[in-house]
Amino acid sequence: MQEITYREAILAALQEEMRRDDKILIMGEDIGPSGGPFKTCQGLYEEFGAARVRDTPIAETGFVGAALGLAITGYRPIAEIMFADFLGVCFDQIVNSIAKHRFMSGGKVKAPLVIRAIGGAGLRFAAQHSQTGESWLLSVPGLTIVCPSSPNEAYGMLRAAIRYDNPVVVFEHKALLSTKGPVDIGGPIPPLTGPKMLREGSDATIVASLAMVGRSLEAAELLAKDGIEAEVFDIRSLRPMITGPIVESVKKTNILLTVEEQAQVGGWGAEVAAQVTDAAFDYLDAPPGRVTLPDFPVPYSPPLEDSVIPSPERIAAAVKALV
Amino acid sequence: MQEITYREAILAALQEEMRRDDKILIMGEDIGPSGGPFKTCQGLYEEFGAARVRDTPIAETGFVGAALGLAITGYRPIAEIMFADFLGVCFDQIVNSIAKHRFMSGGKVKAPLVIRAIGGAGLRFAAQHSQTGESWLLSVPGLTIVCPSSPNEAYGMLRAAIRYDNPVVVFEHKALLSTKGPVDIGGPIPPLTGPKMLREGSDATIVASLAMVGRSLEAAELLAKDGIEAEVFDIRSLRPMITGPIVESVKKTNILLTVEEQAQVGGWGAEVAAQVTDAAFDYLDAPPGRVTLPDFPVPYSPPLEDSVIPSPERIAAAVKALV
Amino acid sequence: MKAKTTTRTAKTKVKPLTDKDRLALFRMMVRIREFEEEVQRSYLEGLVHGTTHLCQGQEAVAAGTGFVFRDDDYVGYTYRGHGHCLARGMDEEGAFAELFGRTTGVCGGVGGSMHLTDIDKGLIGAFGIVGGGLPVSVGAGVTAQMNGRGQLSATFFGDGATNIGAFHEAMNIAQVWKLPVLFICENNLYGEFTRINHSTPYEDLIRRAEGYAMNAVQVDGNDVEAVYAATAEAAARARAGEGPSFIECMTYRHRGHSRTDPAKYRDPKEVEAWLARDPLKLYEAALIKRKLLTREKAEAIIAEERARQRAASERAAAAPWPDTDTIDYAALTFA
Amino acid sequence: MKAKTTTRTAKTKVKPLTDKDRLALFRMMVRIREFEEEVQRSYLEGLVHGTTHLCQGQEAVAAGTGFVFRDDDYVGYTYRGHGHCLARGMDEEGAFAELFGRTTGVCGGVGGSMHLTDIDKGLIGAFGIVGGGLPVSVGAGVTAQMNGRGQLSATFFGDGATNIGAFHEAMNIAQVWKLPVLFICENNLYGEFTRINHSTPYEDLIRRAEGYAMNAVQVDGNDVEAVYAATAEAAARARAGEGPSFIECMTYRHRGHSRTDPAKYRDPKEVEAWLARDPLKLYEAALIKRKLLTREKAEAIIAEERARQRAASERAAAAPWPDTDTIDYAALTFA
Ligand SMILES: Cc1ncc(C[n+]2csc(CCOP(=O)(O)OP(=O)(O)O)c2C)c(N)n1
Ligand SMILES: Cc1ncc(C[n+]2csc(CCOP(=O)(O)OP(=O)(O)O)c2C)c(N)n1
Ligand SMILES: [Mg+2]
Ligand SMILES: [Mg+2]
Repeated sequence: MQEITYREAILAALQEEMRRDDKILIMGEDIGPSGGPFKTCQGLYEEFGAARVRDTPIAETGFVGAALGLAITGYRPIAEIMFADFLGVCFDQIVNSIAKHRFMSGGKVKAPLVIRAIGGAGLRFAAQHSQTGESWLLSVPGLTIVCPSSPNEAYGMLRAAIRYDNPVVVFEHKALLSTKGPVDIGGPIPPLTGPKMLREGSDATIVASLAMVGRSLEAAELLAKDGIEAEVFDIRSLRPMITGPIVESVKKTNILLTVEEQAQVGGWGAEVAAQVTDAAFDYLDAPPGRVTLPDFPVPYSPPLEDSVIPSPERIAAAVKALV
Repeated sequence: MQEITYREAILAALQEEMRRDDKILIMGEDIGPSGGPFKTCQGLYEEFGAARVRDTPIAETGFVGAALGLAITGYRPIAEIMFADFLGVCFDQIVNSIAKHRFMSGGKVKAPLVIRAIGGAGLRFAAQHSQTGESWLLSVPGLTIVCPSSPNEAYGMLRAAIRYDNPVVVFEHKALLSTKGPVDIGGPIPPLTGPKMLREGSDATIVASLAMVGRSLEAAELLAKDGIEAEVFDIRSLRPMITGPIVESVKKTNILLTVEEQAQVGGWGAEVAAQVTDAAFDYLDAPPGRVTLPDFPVPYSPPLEDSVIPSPERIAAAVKALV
Repeated sequence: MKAKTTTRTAKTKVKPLTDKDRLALFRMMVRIREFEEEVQRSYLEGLVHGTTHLCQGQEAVAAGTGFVFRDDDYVGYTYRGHGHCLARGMDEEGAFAELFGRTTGVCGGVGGSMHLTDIDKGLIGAFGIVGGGLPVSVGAGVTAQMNGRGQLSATFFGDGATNIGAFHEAMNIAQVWKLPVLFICENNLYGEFTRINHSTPYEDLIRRAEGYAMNAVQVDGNDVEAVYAATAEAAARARAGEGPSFIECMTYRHRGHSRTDPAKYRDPKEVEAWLARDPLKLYEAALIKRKLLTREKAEAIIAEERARQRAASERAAAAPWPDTDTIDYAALTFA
Repeated sequence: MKAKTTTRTAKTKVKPLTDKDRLALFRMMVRIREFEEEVQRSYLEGLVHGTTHLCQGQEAVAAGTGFVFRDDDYVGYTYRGHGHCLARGMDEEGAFAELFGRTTGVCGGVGGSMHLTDIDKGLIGAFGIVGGGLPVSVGAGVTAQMNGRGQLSATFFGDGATNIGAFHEAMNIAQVWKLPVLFICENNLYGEFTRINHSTPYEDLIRRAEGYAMNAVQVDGNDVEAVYAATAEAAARARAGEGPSFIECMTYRHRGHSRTDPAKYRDPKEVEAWLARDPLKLYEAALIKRKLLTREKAEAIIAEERARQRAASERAAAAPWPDTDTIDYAALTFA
């Protein structure tokens, strides 16, 4: 295990996979000689050349659509979306072409491609550059959607996504880029999807994604001081939405709280809550709780932004209100 | 009350409002002399002229974005999206500009505009022309989203939407266009948002949108034959998601089923289920049920398409499984 | 018509057509015409569901371009793509069966008329969202470029599609990356019910290419040999690494936009003028003049193709519906 | 530099600049420069949060175009829009306070540096999504056209923005509808860290306009009077109902793309050449030559503006933070 940053973990996965398979290429804005605006592609251009590391014009529809064309003709493209917020400009290609092309072809076309989108709030980037993007694609059949919460997940999931034979959207989080953690470089490919328990506990189950995972773990520590032991899950994948282990946990803890960095309506927390309610109805001591962003865009001013992003304290308080 | 079709109801609302306020204009593809591909604009061009009834190039980003520009400078534009599926190509303008512009301006800009999008399955239009579109925008703060299920709702909601001072997305359903129903032409403007009870019952609460409302009412009739009286709600608006009356109903019936023409993950049913579970936890006799489309795109072949769209029988069976 | 061009001559010479080629081109046009007529008949009989977009009048584009493509080229198209599929050898029974929604359809009945795809024949997809296919074809063009075997990627679209953002981004990327992509615009003067002059600043879309400094040519899209020659020239450039081309084919659809459209918005004089320039009739006359064909021989070919399409359609109509109980949706959705 | 143009002369004569005008133009450029320098200083002090995009080196575009607009014109811009806002009279204290995230900001601190908006001054919005503002400005152009009072709608964007779909759709619609829209492209040769030659088939973006048959002109964007003249001409056309124009201003940003970018990807010779053509120095020299200014007078103006920005920034920094308990988010979101 090496201690590296989330940013380095992404880069390591890209590097390793591109070395392994020369059908893999990456496209995005400023990812060539500049190494990417968030430096997640540093050195790729030098190592793999201009044909496999393609600086694109500002044309997300163009290069995301091109990823599909490459994928169905034998390559394994990766498209980097600089800010997840920009998924809006190529939304059609994702939901109407990429997600459906295999299905519409009667299962004859194969589309192994990865879209990496770097999102999230907390860095004062204001309303158009602070969304995680998770909810936008949540409802789209045909997509696999994953969201790494740590360097090790960023590394493992990206490798798994690149090897998967279907379109995967990887939501990364810019507030995590500089966080460090142990990464199993060269280790086995982890499962692409499904939740992972990060902390055991018997009193409440907390399920979170991306930057909310760390905050939930912090919340669990706060709760532990008050004698409440929370079990914390990283949801990891939003599509497919796999809740089996969470259901088992709730059968033990009888309390569920979801934490996401998005508005409540349309978020994945409702789906987890509904699935758990369905599968563990008789075990729930309280209705599932949800901690989310409020129902307006992310404000710029630091005190405002800080107050809308779920804090460990708010998460802990939400658990306390349930137990 | 006049018996007219859903299509005529849309047209009547457009006509009436455009006569009332000359700041209202409409833009869309083939809506001019041709009257619109679904004939929802028949005669508008002749009555209001080319300046207020604008045939656009095939450029949804262009004209939907233009709607925002018109709205913040004093007009009240309506944009027609021919198939709701095409919302993908103008998604950015809706989620990043239209939904946020007032907020980002510190509340100083006003954006009274309406986007009408005609969606839905059942007419063998296959995977790229059969989506209702409801889920795509569900998570976007700043939007008001309504979905009329009958001619009267189409008429009333559209009038209310046009008079509202904020962006409204109206999801219409193409399978409803030729359905007839009583419409209160010239009647009072109904509330834009909030659910409406369409059938009283004491044994189960069914909540549906768009074409699923009629099917749920049919299901209720089937259930009545077996002695089960279902209360049926038209959800009407997805944003804001107002569940108060549904909660009251569930307190009486103790059973909730949502019915929507979309995939389960990311659908509004989860939100209704979560809100009702939260507010009526102790009243639920069973976990909320959800009837949805399966988790793949809409297939073309008639038997396949028919089998994926929730039928009255399937809805009734789902209720029976809960009571 | 006189063709406009901004083509710089490619280094590679274009293979001249032989007599056999000419007869093959004629037959292909007839095949497409008869296929579409059979679709129309089937639609009226209730065999085709929903909607369908026919290409009668535009056959010279599909046939003339299709004759240029190699087996390993990639071809993308739209909902109005039946002709492009046939020109590339899509099995007609499979195509009809798809339109009829049967298991034997090229997409198992799951795709439908708007989504005929046959990746094994390089038919990478039919896109129903206007402009949606262009970026995908750009991607196939990157594949062609990376493979380094002289492949190309061709993408068909209409005049109306040149107004949408995806067109712009695709053209620009292809030019900047010097991709072997042929952008083949079928300018039939209408996008649905709206004439081009209401949606575009001019009617000669070759001018669009100027904005990308792209090699471009405008041809009479009803003259199959002109289409062939322009495409062959552009293809030679592409295969030689000289980059993309924009090929504007001036043509006209004989029928409405889709099956529910009587096309009353068109000036009868315009319709008449274009019907008089029916690409099949034009080519028949040209081949008769060349003594490659007689009226009788032409009729015989038409009869053969009609019978062929009829037979294919009948076989397709006899095929089973997909079984809702046994169909494996998971395998359709994920590899 | 020699300007390229495809402009047909407008019927309306352009008002020649008076000496007073010239001094006002000079002062506005200085104001924008000093504002941006103060932003930079504040950023380093931690007063500006997140990121910010400065326009030093591009002041002649904002000042020269801004001088043409009427009070009732509509102006749209991007995250690099501070200059356009100042040129239109946005209150500097309000602008700083917005960048600092304070209640007294023009958007109450809710919008931030990338979203300075002041609808009362016709500043319809700063758009952070590249190309996103163009369709909105097209809509304001429809308003201008419908109002029939000779208003226009101007929209600013960079060279990189001409590669995205929204640009294409906006240009096309504006031309087809003959809208009074000025598309003002600030070609500073870079989109973020990527030079124009990697993203566009050529460097003279005036060629883009050819694809829309749009009136177009390319000017030296560092020559404020040239910018003024080209804009005034295009504005006269627009106000007279002669349709939109594309104005390409060749310019250069002195600093990196945003506050975290040291801009090492640029050739030092290129940077040097452009720094030598600093629009403020060029105009100062021109006005000294015209005897409208002396070095001392210029220094005095600079000192005045520096003090003015400094004072505004200090007042802004003293303003309160928004109160998370009392802020009315509902009213911010919905009218
Ligand atoms: C993004 C989008 N907008 C609108 C439509 C509806 N539509 C389908 S075909 C068509 C006209 C296209 O015209 P053109 O590109 O000229 O092709 P043609 O049909 O003439 O072959 C339109 C507007 C669509 N499919 N996609
Ligand atoms: C759709 C979209 N893609 C990418 C970005 C990230 N981005 C912000 S500014 C920029 C460069 C824009 O360059 P240009 O249009 O030349 O404007 P300049 O910054 O030079 O003023 C990019 C790529 C974005 N904001 N929006
Ligand atoms: Mg056409
Ligand atoms: Mg630039």
